[in-house]
Amino acid sequence: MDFTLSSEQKALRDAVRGLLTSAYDSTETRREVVKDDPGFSEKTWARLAELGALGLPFSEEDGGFGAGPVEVSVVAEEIGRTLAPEPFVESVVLGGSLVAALGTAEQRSDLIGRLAEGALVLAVAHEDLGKPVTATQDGDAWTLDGVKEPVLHGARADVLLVTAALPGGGTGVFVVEGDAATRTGYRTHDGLRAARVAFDGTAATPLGEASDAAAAIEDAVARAQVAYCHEALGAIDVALHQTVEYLKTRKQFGVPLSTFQALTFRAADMYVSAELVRSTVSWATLVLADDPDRAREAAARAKLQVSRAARHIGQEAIQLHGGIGMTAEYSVGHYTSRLTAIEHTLGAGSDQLRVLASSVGEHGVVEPIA
Amino acid sequence: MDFTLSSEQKALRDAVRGLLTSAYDSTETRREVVKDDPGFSEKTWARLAELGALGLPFSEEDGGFGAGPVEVSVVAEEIGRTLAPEPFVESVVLGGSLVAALGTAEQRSDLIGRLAEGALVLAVAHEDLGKPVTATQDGDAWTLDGVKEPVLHGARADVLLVTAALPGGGTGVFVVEGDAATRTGYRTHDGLRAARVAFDGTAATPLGEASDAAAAIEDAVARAQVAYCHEALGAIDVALHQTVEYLKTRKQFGVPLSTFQALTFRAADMYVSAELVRSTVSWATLVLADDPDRAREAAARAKLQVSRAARHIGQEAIQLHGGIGMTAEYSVGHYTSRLTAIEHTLGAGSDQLRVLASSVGEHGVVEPIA
Amino acid sequence: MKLRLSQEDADFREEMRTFFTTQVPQDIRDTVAARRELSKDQVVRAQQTLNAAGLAVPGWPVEWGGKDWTPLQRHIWHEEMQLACVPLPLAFNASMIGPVIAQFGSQEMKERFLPATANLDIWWSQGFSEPDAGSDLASLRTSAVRDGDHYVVNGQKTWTTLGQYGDWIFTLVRTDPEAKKQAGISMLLIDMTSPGLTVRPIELIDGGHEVNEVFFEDVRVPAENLVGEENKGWDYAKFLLGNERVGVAPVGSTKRILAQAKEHAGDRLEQDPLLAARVAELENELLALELTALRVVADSADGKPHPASSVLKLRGTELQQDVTELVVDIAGPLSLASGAADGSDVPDWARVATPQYLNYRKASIYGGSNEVQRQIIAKTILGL
Amino acid sequence: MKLRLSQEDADFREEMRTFFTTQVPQDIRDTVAARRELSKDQVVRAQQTLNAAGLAVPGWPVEWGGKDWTPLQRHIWHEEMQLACVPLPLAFNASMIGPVIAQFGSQEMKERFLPATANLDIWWSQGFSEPDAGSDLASLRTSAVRDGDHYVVNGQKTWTTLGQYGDWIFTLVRTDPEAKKQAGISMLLIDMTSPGLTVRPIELIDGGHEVNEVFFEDVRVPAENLVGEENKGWDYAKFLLGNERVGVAPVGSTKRILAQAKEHAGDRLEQDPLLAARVAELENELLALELTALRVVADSADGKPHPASSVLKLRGTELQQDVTELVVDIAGPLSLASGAADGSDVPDWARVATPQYLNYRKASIYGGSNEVQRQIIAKTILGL
Repeated sequence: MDFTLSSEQKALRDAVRGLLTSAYDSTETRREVVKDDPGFSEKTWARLAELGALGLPFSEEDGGFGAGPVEVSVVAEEIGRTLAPEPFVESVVLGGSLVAALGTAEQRSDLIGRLAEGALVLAVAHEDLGKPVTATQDGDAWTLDGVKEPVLHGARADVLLVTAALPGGGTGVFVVEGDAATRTGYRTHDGLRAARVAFDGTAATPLGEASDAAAAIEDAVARAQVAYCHEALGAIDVALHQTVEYLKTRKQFGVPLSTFQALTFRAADMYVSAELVRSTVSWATLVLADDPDRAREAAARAKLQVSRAARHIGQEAIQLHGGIGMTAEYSVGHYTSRLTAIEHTLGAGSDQLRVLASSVGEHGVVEPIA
Repeated sequence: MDFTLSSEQKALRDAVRGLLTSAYDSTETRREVVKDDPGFSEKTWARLAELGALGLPFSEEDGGFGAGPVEVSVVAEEIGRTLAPEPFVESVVLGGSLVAALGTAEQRSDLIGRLAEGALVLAVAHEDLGKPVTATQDGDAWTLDGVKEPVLHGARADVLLVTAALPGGGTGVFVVEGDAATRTGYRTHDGLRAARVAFDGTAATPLGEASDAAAAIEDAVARAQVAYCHEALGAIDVALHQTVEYLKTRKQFGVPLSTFQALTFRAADMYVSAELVRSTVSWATLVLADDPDRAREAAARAKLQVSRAARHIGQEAIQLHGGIGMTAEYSVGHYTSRLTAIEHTLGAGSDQLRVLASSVGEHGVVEPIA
Repeated sequence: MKLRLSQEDADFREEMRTFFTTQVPQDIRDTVAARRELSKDQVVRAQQTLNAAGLAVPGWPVEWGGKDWTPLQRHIWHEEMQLACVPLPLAFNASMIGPVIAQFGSQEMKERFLPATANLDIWWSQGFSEPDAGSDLASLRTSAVRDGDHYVVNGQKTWTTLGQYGDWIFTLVRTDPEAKKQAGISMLLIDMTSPGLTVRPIELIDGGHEVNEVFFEDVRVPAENLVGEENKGWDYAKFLLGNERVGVAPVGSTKRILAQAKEHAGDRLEQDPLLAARVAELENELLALELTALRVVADSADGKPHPASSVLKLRGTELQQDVTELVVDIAGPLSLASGAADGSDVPDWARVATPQYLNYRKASIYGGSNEVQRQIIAKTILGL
Repeated sequence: MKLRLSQEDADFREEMRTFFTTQVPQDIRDTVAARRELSKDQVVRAQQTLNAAGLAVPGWPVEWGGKDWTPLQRHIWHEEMQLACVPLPLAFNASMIGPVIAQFGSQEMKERFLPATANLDIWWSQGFSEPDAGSDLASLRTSAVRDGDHYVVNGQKTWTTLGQYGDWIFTLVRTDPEAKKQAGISMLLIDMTSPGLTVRPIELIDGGHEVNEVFFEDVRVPAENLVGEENKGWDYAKFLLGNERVGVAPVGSTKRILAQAKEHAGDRLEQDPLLAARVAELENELLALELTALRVVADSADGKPHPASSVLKLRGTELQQDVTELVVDIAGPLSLASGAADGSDVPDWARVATPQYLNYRKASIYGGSNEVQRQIIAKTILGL
């Protein structure tokens, strides 16, 4: 049992933090970057690649750096701390995991290689509005039909990985060149980007075999969920810290807000939430690394805990700031907005709870260590 | 729309309050009374009868006073304020309602007459442990077999009203002389009494016809639920008031507890809960009086709200008192104990929520006024 | 105690319901139903429709357009408007400055302002809050110095809601810098076209523009625009803020949004018992709030504020926030698509869900934060 | 970072598990499992079983029976005991006065008391709280006046848990009435059979007797029973209260009770999605707590308390209370039958449900209330 980062991992953290805090040195800087498409900074994306952050979780033979979930979590947390809008979890963790798990050697080498170099933005088109995209085979050629929405970073993506119903049943993953689909991009409330992506007899290549990939999709989703949880941890930490600082410095009725016990106790409760969620999320990362059979359970538990903590802390951070917390010029509301978005990406707390509740009779105590 | 008591109702309230606050003038007095069986004061029961309180909701031809749900609620609330252990809701509201709804003229006149005079304690044997009592007919004679538990005030009751499965299906209500059943009484955590009541070929008389009485039972249960809600309101009021007084007078660190904003804000939240639950419970009583078709819905809504408020206020009352609130010599813990008991009598909050949730799609907005 | 409405009140309710659902332009009601922002024109048209029928300012004195309604009738009027998706009369006009002018203004001031205020010919803004005086309103610093027939105003106001549409602004200003806090404050009415007055938008976290900063740089205000007496402004402000007992809690609109949420959820109400339970619990909490509002109006005939009225704002905004949060959860991943435009398959209600949720975090901050409400309950009602 | 236990720690866990589940008398473990009150004899037998195997006081110095375990091993020891329904060594002996004597007592005092304390041959009671000093411990008034070779003690202590079984009581007494608060306090060990010392039971709201008042009327205490130096008692008390970092949160027993609750619920877990969700949510919260405890033990190798340790007591008691409340709800109407005896059909777990629930309301009050914990977090960790 060990919850501390190695010195290499700390060095990675410091490097990413240095890069992102200089790229997003103020709320205004970030607002400028997300104002125009693609909603993030291509330069910062390239710098993350130079740092090696975009190839971290992939094997060296595929063009990656052979690191693991802990290193991914370190990057994701710094993304969360700065609200960096770059599509790290979407491209590297969700997209990259699918490629690594399903792709042919050639696809892996091509897509992961470009991803690691910063030459590729991948978007996974998975959400639909209840009507799955269908895949049709004609000889060796495949085409897709249907609509995916919202697809995060779908309009900017160079390559789309599309989940689609296979003719013989099951869900496959297909590679589509971004330009081949009809894409309408828009801004999400947290300043990022999503898109409606429509396929109309659109040419597609199976990622690996055109066979049911449900297990690999679930596994990649679990990895991305845990990475999002770390992104949330970073945002939670900053929202808590800013709130505490505000209570110390802001005066009302002639005294600092920290004089009011009803407020400081609420800050204490925020701290409790923050520490508890950090424990669960860190554990989930260790499970990804050491006990992959439990990855989906651990991701569900982490995401449920993040849901509770993110709402608690996000809402209280604004409330304890008062009016200033409502304004776009001040950062704390952006953290709340981003936390809300993370909650609703890849399954909300209530979705996790439903899954966990359905199996609650199948075990006695929950043991964190196998 | 009118939520105020008439002057007659106020006079009734004052009379009952006078009687009960002198009968239970201290925590110690109540502890003495509930120490020995039957767990309440026969003298106080007789005085409530003299006051007319035990015949309130019954028609004059049955020997009652022709009053309505509002008058019943006034008495129940005073019972709750003083934690008076007399079986008002059990005998008069639950038992009496069944007799009034189902009994033959003779049964009504006999049972309600004696009840109103204070000469009868009725207990309704309704809860079982999943195995219903069965009724068997032999000519005109009926016998019962099985066990009911816990039966509130079951050991003291002169007469038991027993719900039982009829041979042809459905649930009937039977009158059994208390002595005819095998009864083991015990104390409940709130100082009151319950019993295991066993029937073994025990002679019984149908209350009215021996036909399915499910609707009448549900209706009587709704009336008793709302009366319990008023009992809870009384207890909630006192628990809140005592807590506020304690915060004003108790000193810690050299200053009154009311100096600590974290505590006074929690008292404010208790007040909010108390006002809200009073609104719903008062409404439910008006529904019983004016819109009987909605009685079960209103009772469910009131009991759900009571469940939430009783837990909130009962738990906070102890917490804000600190150690003294945990002791049997001080009263606030008894209020919490009684509130816990009320919650689990005739269906808990979670049971009501399940019922309400299952019909949530059947209406648009909830309209309090028909 | 009785449950039912009197025949008179039941008829009144029917009359209101019919008027609101047939006489107020449909485009306006549709915009409210869609939880989209109303244009200035829509707000004005709605209020003028009400005012033409004598339904815009029922709380005012009868001679200035008010109605001699019972508190219950005013409650019914207010609820039915919300349920019918009719925008409430602009609070700054109808609930705030109007009653103050009617109570404390000179006859001249009344005649000059009240009819135009009722008809929304003048759009009023509120200039109370300042950057360094949040909940501690009395520490305001904007100054008004008498100079002949004028006051010269300097300072800054903030959180001025819809100030971008404002014609006039009612302000609290410090006229006696020597006096302690509350004592040196006056209420001034200021034409927002005056030289030296500028309005700067503040963008909120939902991306919308509804509040503003207002700057005063040597703004000259005719002395006749002083409300009542100099240095009595704090009394008028207290009157203004404590004036409304009816409609403190946004019950009707919250009920409506909750009912809409059930429609959005559709089959999931049956398939997902946790969702159904959450809705049922909210409905029950909202019922308790509505009944508390009814208790307050039913028992306030003697003119004294009912103590329970203090819970209405606190709990009302909490439930408003809970319901906006529920809608986001029902939207699920579609709640991300707030910026979706034509061509998107995401339904409109899901697009507005998160911006509305974020926007309504203000409800527990503005207009006396919920912390202030708890303080009032603890001090005033519980004596703590 | 790594998830798994080292082989050594895994072996250690197995060793503990085997010992606790095979060597501690079954009647004792059954009583704990049934959530019934342990007799004095059972508590003593359990601790003596542990002590005979060197497992009663692992946190003490090795020369007095302690073990040179890592924090993680102590955590495992503590958790496995709870999961196996083994009563923890009496806290007053093992966690409180023992470590204080080992740290601050004279060699003579150590020899006299420590072996008997480890083996529960002496049952210690705690005499800190007083009626007029709740959370404000330092305002205590019980006095000890030096008279030759003795102190003469007068005053009253309260909330003395299990004082009815006590052989000796460790007390905080005021030895310098002139000094300000903390400065004039000493720690005295007092034989509870001393003339002038009386113990009066306090009944709690669950009907049980576990706390007491202790009165001192001219009780003569040999001066050699002073711990350390006169007027340094506050330092020793702080050491005593801050000593325990492992086992602050009752994770293991709460996990066990939650698992039992699921057995009680049986089929209803499948039939009632709201119940299942509540259990799942509690399991997740409890997992977070346990993992936080693990983080604290894993990161506390350098001897400094981990900041997150402050959340353990606060959240630990909240969850303990939540789980006892859950059991009452599962019992439903059967939870009323707390006084049922032989012949009742109500299962034993349902009979104890409400008394346990009521009893555990104390968890957030005793031993530093949760309000004190929040204050510590706000001040010490957040700097507010």
